[in-house]
Amino acid sequence: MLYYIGAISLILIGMYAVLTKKNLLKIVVGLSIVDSGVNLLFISVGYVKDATAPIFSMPSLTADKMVDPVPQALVLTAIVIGLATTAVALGLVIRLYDHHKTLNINKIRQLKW
Amino acid sequence: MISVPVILSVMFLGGVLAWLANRFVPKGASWTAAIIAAFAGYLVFALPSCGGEYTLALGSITLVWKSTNYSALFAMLVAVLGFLGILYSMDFMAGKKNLGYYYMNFLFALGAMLGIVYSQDLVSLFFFWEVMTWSSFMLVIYSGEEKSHKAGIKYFAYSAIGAYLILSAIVILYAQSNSFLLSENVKMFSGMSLGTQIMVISFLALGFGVKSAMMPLHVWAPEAYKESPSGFTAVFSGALSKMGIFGLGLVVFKFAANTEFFVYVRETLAWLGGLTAMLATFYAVIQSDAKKLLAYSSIGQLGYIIVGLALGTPLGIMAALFLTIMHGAFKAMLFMSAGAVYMRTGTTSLDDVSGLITKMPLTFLTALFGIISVAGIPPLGGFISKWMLYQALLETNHYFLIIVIFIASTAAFLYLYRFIFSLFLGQREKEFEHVKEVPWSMLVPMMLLTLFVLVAGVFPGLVLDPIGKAMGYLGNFKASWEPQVVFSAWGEKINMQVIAGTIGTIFILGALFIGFKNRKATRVVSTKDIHTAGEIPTENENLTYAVNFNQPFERAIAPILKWSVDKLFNLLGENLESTFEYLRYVYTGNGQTYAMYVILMVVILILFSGSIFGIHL
Amino acid sequence: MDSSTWLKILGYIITPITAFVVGVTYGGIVRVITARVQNRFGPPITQNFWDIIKLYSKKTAVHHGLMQHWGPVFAITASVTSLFFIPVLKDSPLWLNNSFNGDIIFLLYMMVFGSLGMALGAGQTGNPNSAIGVARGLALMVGYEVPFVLALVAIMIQFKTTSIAELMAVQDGFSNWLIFQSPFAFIAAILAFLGMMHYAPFDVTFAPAEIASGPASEFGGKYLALMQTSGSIFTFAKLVLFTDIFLGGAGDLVTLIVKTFLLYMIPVLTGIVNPRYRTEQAITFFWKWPTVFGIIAILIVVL
Amino acid sequence: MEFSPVLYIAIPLFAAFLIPLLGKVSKTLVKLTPGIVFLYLSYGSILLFPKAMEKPIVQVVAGFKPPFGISLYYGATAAFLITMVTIVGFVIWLYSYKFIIREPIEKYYMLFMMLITGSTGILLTGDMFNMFVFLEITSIAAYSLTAFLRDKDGAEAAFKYLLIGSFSSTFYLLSVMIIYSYTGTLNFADIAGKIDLIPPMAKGFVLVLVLVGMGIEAEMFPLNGWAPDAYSQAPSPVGAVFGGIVVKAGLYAMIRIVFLFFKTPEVMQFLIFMGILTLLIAEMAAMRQHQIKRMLAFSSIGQMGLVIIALGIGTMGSTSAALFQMFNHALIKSLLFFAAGYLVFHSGSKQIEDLEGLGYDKPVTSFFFAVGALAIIGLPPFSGFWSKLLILVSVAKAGDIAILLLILTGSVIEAIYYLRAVVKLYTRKEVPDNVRRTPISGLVAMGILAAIILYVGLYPGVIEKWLAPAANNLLNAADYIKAGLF
Repeated sequence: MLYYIGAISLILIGMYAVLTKKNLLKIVVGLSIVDSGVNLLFISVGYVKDATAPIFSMPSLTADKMVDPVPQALVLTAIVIGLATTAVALGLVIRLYDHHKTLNINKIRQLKW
Repeated sequence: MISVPVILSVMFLGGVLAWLANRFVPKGASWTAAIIAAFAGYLVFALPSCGGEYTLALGSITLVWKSTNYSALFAMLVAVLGFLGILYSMDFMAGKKNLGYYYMNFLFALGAMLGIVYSQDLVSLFFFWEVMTWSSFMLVIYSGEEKSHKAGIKYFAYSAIGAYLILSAIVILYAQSNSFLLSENVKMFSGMSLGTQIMVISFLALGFGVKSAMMPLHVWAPEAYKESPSGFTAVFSGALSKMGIFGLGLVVFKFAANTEFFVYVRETLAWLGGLTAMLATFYAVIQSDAKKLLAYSSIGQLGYIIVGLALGTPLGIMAALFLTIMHGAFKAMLFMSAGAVYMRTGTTSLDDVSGLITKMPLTFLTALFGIISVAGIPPLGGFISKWMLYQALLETNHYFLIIVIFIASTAAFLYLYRFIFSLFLGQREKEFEHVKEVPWSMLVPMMLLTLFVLVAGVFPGLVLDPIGKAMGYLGNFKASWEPQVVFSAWGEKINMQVIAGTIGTIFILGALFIGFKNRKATRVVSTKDIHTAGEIPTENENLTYAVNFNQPFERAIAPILKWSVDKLFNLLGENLESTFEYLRYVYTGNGQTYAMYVILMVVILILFSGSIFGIHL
Repeated sequence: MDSSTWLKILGYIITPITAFVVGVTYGGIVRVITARVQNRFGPPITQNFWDIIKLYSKKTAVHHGLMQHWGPVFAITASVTSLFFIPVLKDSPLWLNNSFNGDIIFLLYMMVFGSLGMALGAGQTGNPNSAIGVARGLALMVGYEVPFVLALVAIMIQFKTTSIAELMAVQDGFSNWLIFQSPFAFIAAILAFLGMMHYAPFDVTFAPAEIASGPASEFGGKYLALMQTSGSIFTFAKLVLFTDIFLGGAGDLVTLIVKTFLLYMIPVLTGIVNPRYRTEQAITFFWKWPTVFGIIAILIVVL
Repeated sequence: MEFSPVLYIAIPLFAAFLIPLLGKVSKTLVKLTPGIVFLYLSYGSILLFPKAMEKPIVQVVAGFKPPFGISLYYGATAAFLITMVTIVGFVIWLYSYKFIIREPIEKYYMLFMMLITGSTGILLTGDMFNMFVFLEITSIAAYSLTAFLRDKDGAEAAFKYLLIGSFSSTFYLLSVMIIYSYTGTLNFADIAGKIDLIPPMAKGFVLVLVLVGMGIEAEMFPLNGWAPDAYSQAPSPVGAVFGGIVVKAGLYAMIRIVFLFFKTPEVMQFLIFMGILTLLIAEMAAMRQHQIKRMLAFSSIGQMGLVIIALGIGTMGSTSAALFQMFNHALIKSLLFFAAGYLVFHSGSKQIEDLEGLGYDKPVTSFFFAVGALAIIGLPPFSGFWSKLLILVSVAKAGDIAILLLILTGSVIEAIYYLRAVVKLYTRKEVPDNVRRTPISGLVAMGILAAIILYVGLYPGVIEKWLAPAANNLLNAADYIKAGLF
């Protein structure tokens, strides 16, 4: 339960950052935090207390002592994707800073209407 | 074997061919178009007036084309006017740019009109309806001027509203009857619910009303007519706007006739038509541009036609259909003569042009016959239709409507006289000394139509024959006529032979008298040689009375003219459009705001998921 | 050819001549009456005849083009044709002419034919006064047509006919005259008639002092002669039409002349004592009380 | 070798990695590669399409049978949409051939191929998480392509897109997670069978998250703030990619999930409502635009609204009409973006005002724009007419006249602003002699699209006969489950 609360609060913190911070970098950080929150949440779904990795070659392991491996695999992928997104985002931030000489999102509003 | 698809493909492929011809041969487009139009016209007349059925399956939709007596009448109108319009255009448009474009769209419009009348299913009707709309739109914007574009957009916007109303009616019908076939829908219509019936009929009537420029949906017409090239305006007003009448005929007699509220439909339409006729005439009186004047006149005349249709008696329908044909002819004549003036003087402003009668006598003659016909003065074709209309109004006890119609038809003299006076009579200014008569290819269509209104006036039976058949398609209507005599339901008759004979004899006697009575001494003097209280007018003295010609009448009807639907709609449209501007506050350009929308959306959906999705969290 | 055909042909000749004579005489009488009211002696009654004969015999006749040349022809065509389609005397083959081949609606339009021709002729002269006169005349026409048509419609729907002959047939006996059967229609029609005759206060069209006789100003010689002829015939035709419709027609010429003369005096006497309306005033005049009377007439029939 | 659906993903992916390498050798090779890829994929479509129409082809990737392994589901709907993607992709490539002259072109084509990979992946996959992966591949490629021109507006648009797009993927991932935590499976077919295992509350969350997450991709109002910016700032062919491919894939994903898991009347009502909102607001906004590409973008959103309405009606007829409309819109909007691209290029300005007189100076390009405009308004004889007609018929059959009239209101607005733009093109004005010509490849690309649009407009049966199986496949959850699980 604790994991859930922790992960969800991470997500919320991240979203708060994204929505209220004016600095582009902070927004990107916020997005990353959201990402991490989701990933943690996903991991905790598959978590079983005191269990270990599902290695079938270990005969001592029974099914209830295994964590669900699928979320872990998925999260691994998700982390990679999150990383890629963050990289693109940061690249864009650099580009924006080059052009606008500012990181304030309120000032980067050339495109409206 | 002549069948509908052959005619349609001749028109549409011919359009493409004309466009191609323009690329390779100088003058190729006009000749190709004229030949195509003539050939298609021949095919239309050769097509048996009942039959030629053709079915085309397009996926889940089946299109059926067939010639009926009703469609044959309109098809002939389209074919003849189309051919004459193109013939007229040959020299009228000579030397202009984008002739391929012009003739292509012209032929497309003609093909689409033929498609409309031959359609036996609602989908192909709508299909061709839309093709007609855009091809005529293309011709309205032909000149490429800012003004024509404004007119074009307006035309298209109203047409789109009308077309979509028709479309809604069609799909509503389909939802009930599971068929697009006209006959099926007509058969099942009386079984549909009252709400459906009202909706379908009002949508269809409004939709077709837009095309036939029924008030208050007419506002597109004056500018669209004014801006389109005159060769096409003749067809536009003469034939294209009649497609609305074609549709209204179907609505009134095929659909509304089977409902309980038939009488309300008819009364509403009749009054709308009557008011259209009157108000449009008033507006025509105050116009100072020939084509705009004719445009309003056209709106008014279509009002008469709608009245006739809406009366629903044999005589009324006969009047409407007769006027449909006659209006096609005489409005084409008038637009063509206005176009001829435009070609030679470069303007259609009634304030600027004057005194062209000696320079363009045949054009004047066309205009003269045109206005006599529009005015409904015997013995030309306009009269007999007016007579039938009044008789029909009387026999159906429309006491006040007849007054409205009568005011309209009397006030029509004002603008008709203004039209012919300003262009052809009065003092001729120096700048028009060089003006010449238009070439034969423009005169031929005008003269042919002139001949037609004369013949149709004296022998209305010739035109009434196909009309009688067409009425048979609309319902079981019987009206009686002989080649030269028309009878009313009250037993009145009008004998055109006697009338034309009397008028002709006396006129000839009078003309002989005035021609031979001291012929030698009679001489022609210039229009500067006039009675001006002893003063001799100099060359530069402006004696033309043209600006604000109908001012006295304008003053009298000023309280009526104060209200303009056009302005109202414009205001409404502009205000509505400027409210769209508030969306600017939605799309702020700030990414964070957009993100906020996303979060808000989630929050709202979660909070209200109970009421929205029926899932209670 | 049998005798009825001959009779008909004779009718075609006699009717316009009679109309001409009567019309011109009326014109002369009007001049005398006007003069007496204005405390003058005035010309002799035959003066109008001499005027027209003089015009016919004159030689010079300038015109400004074909339309002016034919303008008077249009006018005479219209007046004579109208006359031929109006039953002049009841039940007399000599005077009925073509009246069974047309009806009121036809006449309404036929009457305009001449005005239009005249207007076209006047237009070609290039005289601005003529054009002004025409514009006024046409506007005025829209004015008086409203009460006139209202009155006619009231009558037509009352008797379910548009034929003048049938209307005459229902008016057998003095008390059946339509003037008594539908008085409001008569009032409306007679007020419209004031405008139709172009006497003051509705004489804006010709207003000699203002626009130099308007449309007629450029016509002279044979043209003016033909115009005046046509005008006289037309006056008579209109009077006969009114008599036929409202006063039960006439069985013999004397009755006809009495009735038409009395009828004629209404616009004439109104005209003498009235100043001139402006065009829009005239129009609004017609659209007020006469129209109300016309509507009342229709409502009476309907209700 | 027999063509298998996996190649739809594998070949573009392979090409995406190959292109940078080829770039070292020859630019021409780089340019040609995507064309070859698309030709090969179309060849595959020709082979597989008829089969898929009869019976869905389910391919197991990596040896595990469903529901354990990842499976590809090449059903009628997917086949239809993938064929559409192939056609559109091919013309976009053809158009890009001369249009994208800015270095580094190998990156452009690489990203383009990635985007195709992602989109076909979304359309093909039968696995929920796999869909997330493809979604992200598509998104990241799209972000980068938006900023491809390296100007400041492009970067801004891309950043907005990224910001909103991240939410999209986050929400989707969360929904995947919730579903997995209750059902323990990721295979669509399997989940659909076990959907009742999820308690209502969680189900509600999943629904909301999917609707919002995929709604962002499908440009549902008010989640579409990114779209006008991205469309208008990306290079024109990329605008076509967005309108023709990306959005369609996103919408497919949303609809597939909704139809499989949550096909309740309430949800359908909600879709209709959102569709109308999207349609009307987008059309109104489009009317007030001054930039041609922004106008096209808003119009694109509006068209998606129309499709969402039709899908929300949820009958056989409406769904096939929606698919037809998706197909038409993909082609027509691409045509419009292509033409607009060169018009903007020729006039040197993105403003509609500055297009004056181009119709006479650049007749062919302008002509194609006009054709596109007429087609998207839904005028015959172009293909847009039939899909709109079918949508309206299905709406009327569902008995909701109010919706019918609202759709038509949107259409009227659409007609007006499109014609305003067209008419602007044909306003007579002296245009300074412009030596730049629209290159042949661009014209051919537009010509192909225009020809298809006209052909389908005259013979709607060509497409229509495939619509019924495709719609059936989308609607019929039971069949999907049966086929998906063998």
